Amino acid sequence: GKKDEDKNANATASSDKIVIGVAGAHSGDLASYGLPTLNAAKLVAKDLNAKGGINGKQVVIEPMDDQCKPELATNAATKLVSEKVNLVIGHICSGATKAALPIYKDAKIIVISPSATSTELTQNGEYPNFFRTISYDLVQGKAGAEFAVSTLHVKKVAIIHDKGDYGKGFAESAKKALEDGKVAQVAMFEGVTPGGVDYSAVVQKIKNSGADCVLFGGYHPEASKIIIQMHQKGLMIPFVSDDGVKDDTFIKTAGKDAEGVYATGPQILADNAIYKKAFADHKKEFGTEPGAFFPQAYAAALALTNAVAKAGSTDFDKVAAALRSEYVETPVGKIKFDAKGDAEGASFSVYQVKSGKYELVK
Amino acid sequence: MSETRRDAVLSVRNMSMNFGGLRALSEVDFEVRKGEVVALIGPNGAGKTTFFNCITGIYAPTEGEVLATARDGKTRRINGMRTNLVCELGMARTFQNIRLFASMTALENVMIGRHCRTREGLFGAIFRGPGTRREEQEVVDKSYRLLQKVGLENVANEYASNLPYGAQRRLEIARALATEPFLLLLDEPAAGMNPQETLELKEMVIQIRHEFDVSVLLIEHDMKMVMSLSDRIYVMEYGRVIATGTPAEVSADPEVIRAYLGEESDA
Amino acid sequence: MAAESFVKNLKKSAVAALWLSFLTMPIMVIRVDTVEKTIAWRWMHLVWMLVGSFVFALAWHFLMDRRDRGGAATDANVEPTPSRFAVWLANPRVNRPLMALGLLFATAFPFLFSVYQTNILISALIYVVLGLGLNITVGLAGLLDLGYVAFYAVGAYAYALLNHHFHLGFWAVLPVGGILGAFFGILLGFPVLRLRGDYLAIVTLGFGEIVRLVLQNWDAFSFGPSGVSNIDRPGFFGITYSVDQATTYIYYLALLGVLLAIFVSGRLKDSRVGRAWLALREDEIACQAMGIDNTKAKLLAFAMGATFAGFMGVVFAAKTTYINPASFTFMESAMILAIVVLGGMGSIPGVILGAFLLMLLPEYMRAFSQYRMLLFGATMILVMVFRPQGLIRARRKIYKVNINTVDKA
Amino acid sequence: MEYFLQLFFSGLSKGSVYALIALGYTMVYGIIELINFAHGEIYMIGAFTGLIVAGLLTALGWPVLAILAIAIVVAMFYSGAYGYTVEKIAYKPLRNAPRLAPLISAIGMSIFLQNYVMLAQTPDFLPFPNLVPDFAFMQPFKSFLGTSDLFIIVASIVVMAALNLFIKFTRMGKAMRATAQNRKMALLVGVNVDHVISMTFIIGSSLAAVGGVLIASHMGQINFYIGFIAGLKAFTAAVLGGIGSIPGAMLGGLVLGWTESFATGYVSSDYEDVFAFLLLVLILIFRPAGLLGKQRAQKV
Amino acid sequence: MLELKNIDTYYGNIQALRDVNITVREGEIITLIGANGAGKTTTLMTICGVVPARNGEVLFQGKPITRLSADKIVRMGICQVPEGRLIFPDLTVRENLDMGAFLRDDKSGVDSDLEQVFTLFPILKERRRQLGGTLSGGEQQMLAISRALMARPKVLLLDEPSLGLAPLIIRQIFDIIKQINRESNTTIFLVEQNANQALKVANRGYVMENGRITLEDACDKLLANDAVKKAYLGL
Ligand SMILES: Nc1ncnc2c1ncn2[C@@H]1O[C@H](COP(=O)(O)OP(=O)(O)OP(=O)(O)O)[C@@H](O)[C@H]1O
Ligand SMILES: Nc1ncnc2c1ncn2[C@@H]1O[C@H](COP(=O)(O)OP(=O)(O)OP(=O)(O)O)[C@@H](O)[C@H]1O
Ligand SMILES: [Mg+2]
Ligand SMILES: [Mg+2]
Repeated sequence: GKKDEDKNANATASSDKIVIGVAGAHSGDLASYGLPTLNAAKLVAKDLNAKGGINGKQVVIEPMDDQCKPELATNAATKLVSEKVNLVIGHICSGATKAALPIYKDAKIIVISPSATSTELTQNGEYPNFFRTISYDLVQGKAGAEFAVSTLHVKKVAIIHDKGDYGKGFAESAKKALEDGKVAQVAMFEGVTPGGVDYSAVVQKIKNSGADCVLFGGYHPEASKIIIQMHQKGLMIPFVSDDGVKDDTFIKTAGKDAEGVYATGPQILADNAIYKKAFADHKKEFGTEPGAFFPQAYAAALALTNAVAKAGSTDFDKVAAALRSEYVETPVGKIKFDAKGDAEGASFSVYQVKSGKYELVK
Repeated sequence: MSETRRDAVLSVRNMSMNFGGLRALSEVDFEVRKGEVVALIGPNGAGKTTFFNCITGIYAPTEGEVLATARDGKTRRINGMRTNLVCELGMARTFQNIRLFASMTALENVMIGRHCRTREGLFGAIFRGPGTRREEQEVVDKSYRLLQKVGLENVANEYASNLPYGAQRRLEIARALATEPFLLLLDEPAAGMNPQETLELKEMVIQIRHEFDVSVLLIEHDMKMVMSLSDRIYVMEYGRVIATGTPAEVSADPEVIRAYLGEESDA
Repeated sequence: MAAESFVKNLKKSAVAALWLSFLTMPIMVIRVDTVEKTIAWRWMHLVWMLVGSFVFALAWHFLMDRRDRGGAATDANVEPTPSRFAVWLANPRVNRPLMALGLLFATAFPFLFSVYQTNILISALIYVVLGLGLNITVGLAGLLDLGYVAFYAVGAYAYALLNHHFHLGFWAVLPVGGILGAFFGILLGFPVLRLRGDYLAIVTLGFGEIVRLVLQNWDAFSFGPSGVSNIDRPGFFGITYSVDQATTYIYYLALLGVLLAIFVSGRLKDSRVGRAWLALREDEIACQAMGIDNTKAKLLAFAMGATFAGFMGVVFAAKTTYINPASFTFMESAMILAIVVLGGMGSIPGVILGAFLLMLLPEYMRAFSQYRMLLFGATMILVMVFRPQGLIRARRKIYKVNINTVDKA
Repeated sequence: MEYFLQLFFSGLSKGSVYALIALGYTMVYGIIELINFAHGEIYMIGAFTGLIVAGLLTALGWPVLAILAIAIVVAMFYSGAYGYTVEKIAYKPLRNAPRLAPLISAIGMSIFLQNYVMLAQTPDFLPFPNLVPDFAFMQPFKSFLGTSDLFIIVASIVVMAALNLFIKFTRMGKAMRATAQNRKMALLVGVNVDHVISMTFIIGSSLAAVGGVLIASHMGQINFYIGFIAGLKAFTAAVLGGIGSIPGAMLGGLVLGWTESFATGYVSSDYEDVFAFLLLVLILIFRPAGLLGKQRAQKV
Repeated sequence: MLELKNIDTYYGNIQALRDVNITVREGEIITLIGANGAGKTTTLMTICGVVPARNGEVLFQGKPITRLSADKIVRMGICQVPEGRLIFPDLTVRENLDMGAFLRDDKSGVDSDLEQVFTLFPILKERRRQLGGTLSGGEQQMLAISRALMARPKVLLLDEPSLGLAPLIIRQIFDIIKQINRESNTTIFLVEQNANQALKVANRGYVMENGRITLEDACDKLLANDAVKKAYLGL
């Protein structure tokens, strides 16, 4: 308690407001994954404020860019801490989250991420302040692999990833699951360079490997380029991917080639009223359709604000307890969080693109 | 002719240089003796500058042998030797198309010349002990003295590129002298100077030769300067030496008059 | 005269505004969705654009006139008349106390400001050292290095991995980082000895990318994209600190690093070695003909620059406690280069100022949230256009001649 | 063998993509010795302009090939105009400045343009309609080469040839070569240097737009960031081929494409870029001025 | 034809020309001599618009050209052989010469001029496929002069054309100067260190010192002037 600008910080965090920091990539190459979260938080806050806030307190959103870079993430985190934000939604990338978490932990701030999937973030138990509304690599990779083996009955799988922490995490756990299961064989395991202009070489290699299924870990831009080129080269084998691909943008960019693609992801029931509303609000407010991880981010914002409301304060222990005990309706289902911080209740399933929409398999 | 005299500081035997199909030098024999001023003249494109480049290691001659006798009295074969080692050995040159360090001051340009005669290394530079400081001061002082010698002391702190042409030429000479050469190679030092300045330059070269005890090898088109300054002259045409001798001998040589001087030599 | 030129500028600005609005019209106004087949027209943007670009153009022309009236101030070897302020500042009686004051302020900083401020200042200080290091390679020796961040990565991973596997402490690894940096500097130096200018630039860029890609793909060695976490913060004889204390501690470490870097690069700049680098930058052939060993000078320049980066990599890893390859992209190298050039190539105060500007500006522009990188890019352009020699241009040292010895001769 | 051929054609089409962007890059570099980092962004803007045109015309129900043609023309116009403006703002005031100053303003410009498009359009990926319909005669070769691949290859060859003729045989081309070598001299023989530089930027930038539209249509999506990596790759290709050399840019692009493709095919795509850069280093060690670049005439 | 009125030129804040007044009449050869750094090169650069004057005016055929860009001035018919053998180093000799004729459209005229230049300097013909940058110093100088001749200017500005040339060639150069002046009525502005020769071919001469014109007279008078003799002729 020495700093002279504490006065300012106190002003923002004065007792009639609840300040939620939203940290993630808001510029740079990964902005398209970070900005939807910011939008989700803004929409939730707007709704709440229109209803008079949480327990009479207005919700204020404090955006904080980290470009998904660890060092900027630590700066963003210290900035949020020094501004005395009450809670944080973010960060977007696992790497940035790993770098930032110790700072929040020290300051006793709850962090809830819509998209950081690194297994160790929750599973190694080091960060009691961390929660997430997305399932982690181990679960996702395993789910993808098991689906390919048991439902699609494939024998030889080509595992491709985008060399990023998210995609490679997925790919590695899928590989592990396949090798443990010993039913299907891993024909190849390779990373493609994200942002590349052409993936036909790797597609030819998949073709040459004789794989009867592709498991892809990564985001939709690469996925759609790969699937388009697979079809161009006449390679018509199942394509199973992750949450980063389960996004409407994927269906749009891949067009008719998206048909039949499988992706794991949280269960968003087609008639989920909350999601429909969020979707419509986004279109109204920002003029575009929401982007990647929007449902998870919306869920995170809802869960967080709900927990604050139930706890009646922003006190760390109370909010954490509320997050762990109180169920809340979100676009990803009715959830609460387990002891380690992962969402419970979000049903996790496999989807397939059918006539331009992701539809639940089975 | 190819027998090497004992006091030769530079002797070149049978040297040739090809650029692709072009034979810029062919079978050149050449000698500079201690304390001499030797001039190398010849029509444009005869290969004079190429000769300089071959003996200073900028090009490796295609054939032949270059022997240099440094101040230590040892004779070394230097063809193909790296340029900086040639300079360290004691052969310093100026360039026909001036090559100064443009955004360094005149003084610093000369100080660069002292580089191969000083030893201060990385750690010396960082810790700057008394030894280093002494050496640095010595470099500054010596360089300044050389600037005085060529009459540039009042522009010591000007950027080299802002000096007029003639001053740049003199600065190049000072820079070359700073390397303590036994042989000074001057490539058209008087180019861009008016007759008066050329005269002063000549005086300067004579003085330098005595004071620094150097031999001088000079390429120049100003016949007045060449004839009055040099002890011996080599004349080159199409890469071959076509005549050698004293100024009087050479200027009377009909070959030389035909190839280079022209009928009425009114220089 | 003034009024006349003002009217002229007004006209020019109007034209510029119309042109810029026309130019940006499609992207600013129209947004299409080819799948849903919808088209959004946002004509308001055009109005903003018109007004904004007019104001911008007016300011631009005004400043441009001022710049050009300063004579050929853009010319490399023409010293502009120093402003009265610069002269005042150059007086040792003024700048000595000022520097002391600055140092005092820097020392007291963590106690005056918040952890956040200290934290971003650490980043800035790290980049000051990186800038000073690259300044040796680029500013002094003229070797355009676009892969500088590789050496930074080498230092950072050296600490991260040695700490992870062998629990080696910060102080033990610090020299290792520097040495590894130098080693990699020489490793890069060798193949590029013959290359000039931009060919050198692309190879160094490639080198930087190779290092990053290897770190990203070689899981068994570097843990791939998931990086190394829980790196120890620096301790002090076994004492461990909380985040706040550690931040303060690292701050002083970084400050010390900066002072050291200033000292070393200042000394080098005006030394025999530094002059050789300058000569190398100006004219390689003449440099060699004056007895300087180009090979040695180049390798030394690469190695020196890289050493700084190696050291700072260790500090960086200790500061963030987590590193992954995403921190070592080409953009990072470009930023460090921008620090050097924007600050003023070869000028130590310039590089320091450049580092503060480029590192702190985006932080302080957080208030503009999404617009901050836009403004940041614009700032880079504007600074270069209006101060092409950098914020503080390098000055050559005026050597003092010892007249006595000279006269004696 | 078939696998080899498949990889060969993959490399060919990828290389042509690089070449198409590298051609403009190398032109601009050749003339003002500036690594124009904003070139990738000009390409991106070309792609966006193409998307907007395609969107408008699709709504009007035009046939695809007509849309393609018009999209390319409009994109060329706008990219050219952007190139022109960028030069006027960020590079022209720096003509006499130290060599690295325009490099930094180019980086600034690159950051600025990216964020400008991100804010004005969207940070997300946008679908780009496929403007190149599959030709029936390409059907048998489908597993080697798609129609849009063919389009890109043909476009890059045509552009290269045209550009080469332009530089070699027109007065403007002559003026460009002169300006590239020595600006002061060019002035003294009566070349309007400002005009020549503007023209170079306009031409180079419109070529980037051709690439932008074709490649975006090939990949089916764009966002504000596509220019960065493409620009970097194109720059690498241009240097590999010998910067300033038009056929060199083409060759450099192809070599780069093949290296990546074969590295992926026979080793691993994990390290494709590593191989590409290693090859670059190797080539430059043995040919310090690139594959087709001329070593500068250096006489002492 | 060409008139400099009260010209002041600066490099940054260094003043290189002070109140320079020079008049060149049509068909005349004038010469400007002066010591190193007097400002001769700067005068030529100011005329060509490469280093624009800060004050004063340059008139060409009565029209002010002070603020015109260099290429426009060249287009009007003023051509310079710059100091220091500026040529295009990576173009061949032939291409360099073609660049000299950049503004000309009469192909046959250009071809015949090319032949003429090759007869003047046969060595250039021999070397026509060699890159300009690899020529010897003197060859480059010949190339620079030839390049300017290829432009067929109305006014030819020569900055030390004899620099680095063999005595034989120097004599030839001065003959050429006289010849083109006579045959194509080209006005010539000659800057020379070789004052002796220059004053012999020129009609009138100017002497410049420290950026100022200090003397102006007919050449024979200057040749006889004691101060000139002492300072510039080395007699
Ligand atoms: N690097 C090179 N490549 C090709 N030809 C060259 C090269 N260097 C020199 N030459 C040629 O070799 C010949 C000799 O050139 P050199 O420079 O030695 O002449 P020089 O005698 O110094 O003439 P000058 O008096 O004009 O300076 C010239 O015809 C020149 O064109
Ligand atoms: N680019 C420049 N920047 C600064 N000062 C310059 C520049 N060029 C020339 N000068 C200065 O301007 C003055 C006149 O130079 P100029 O080159 O016109 O002389 P000159 O008469 O042609 O000399 P020379 O006979 O050596 O060619 C000199 O004092 C010179 O130092
Ligand atoms: Mg020569
Ligand atoms: Mg001159």
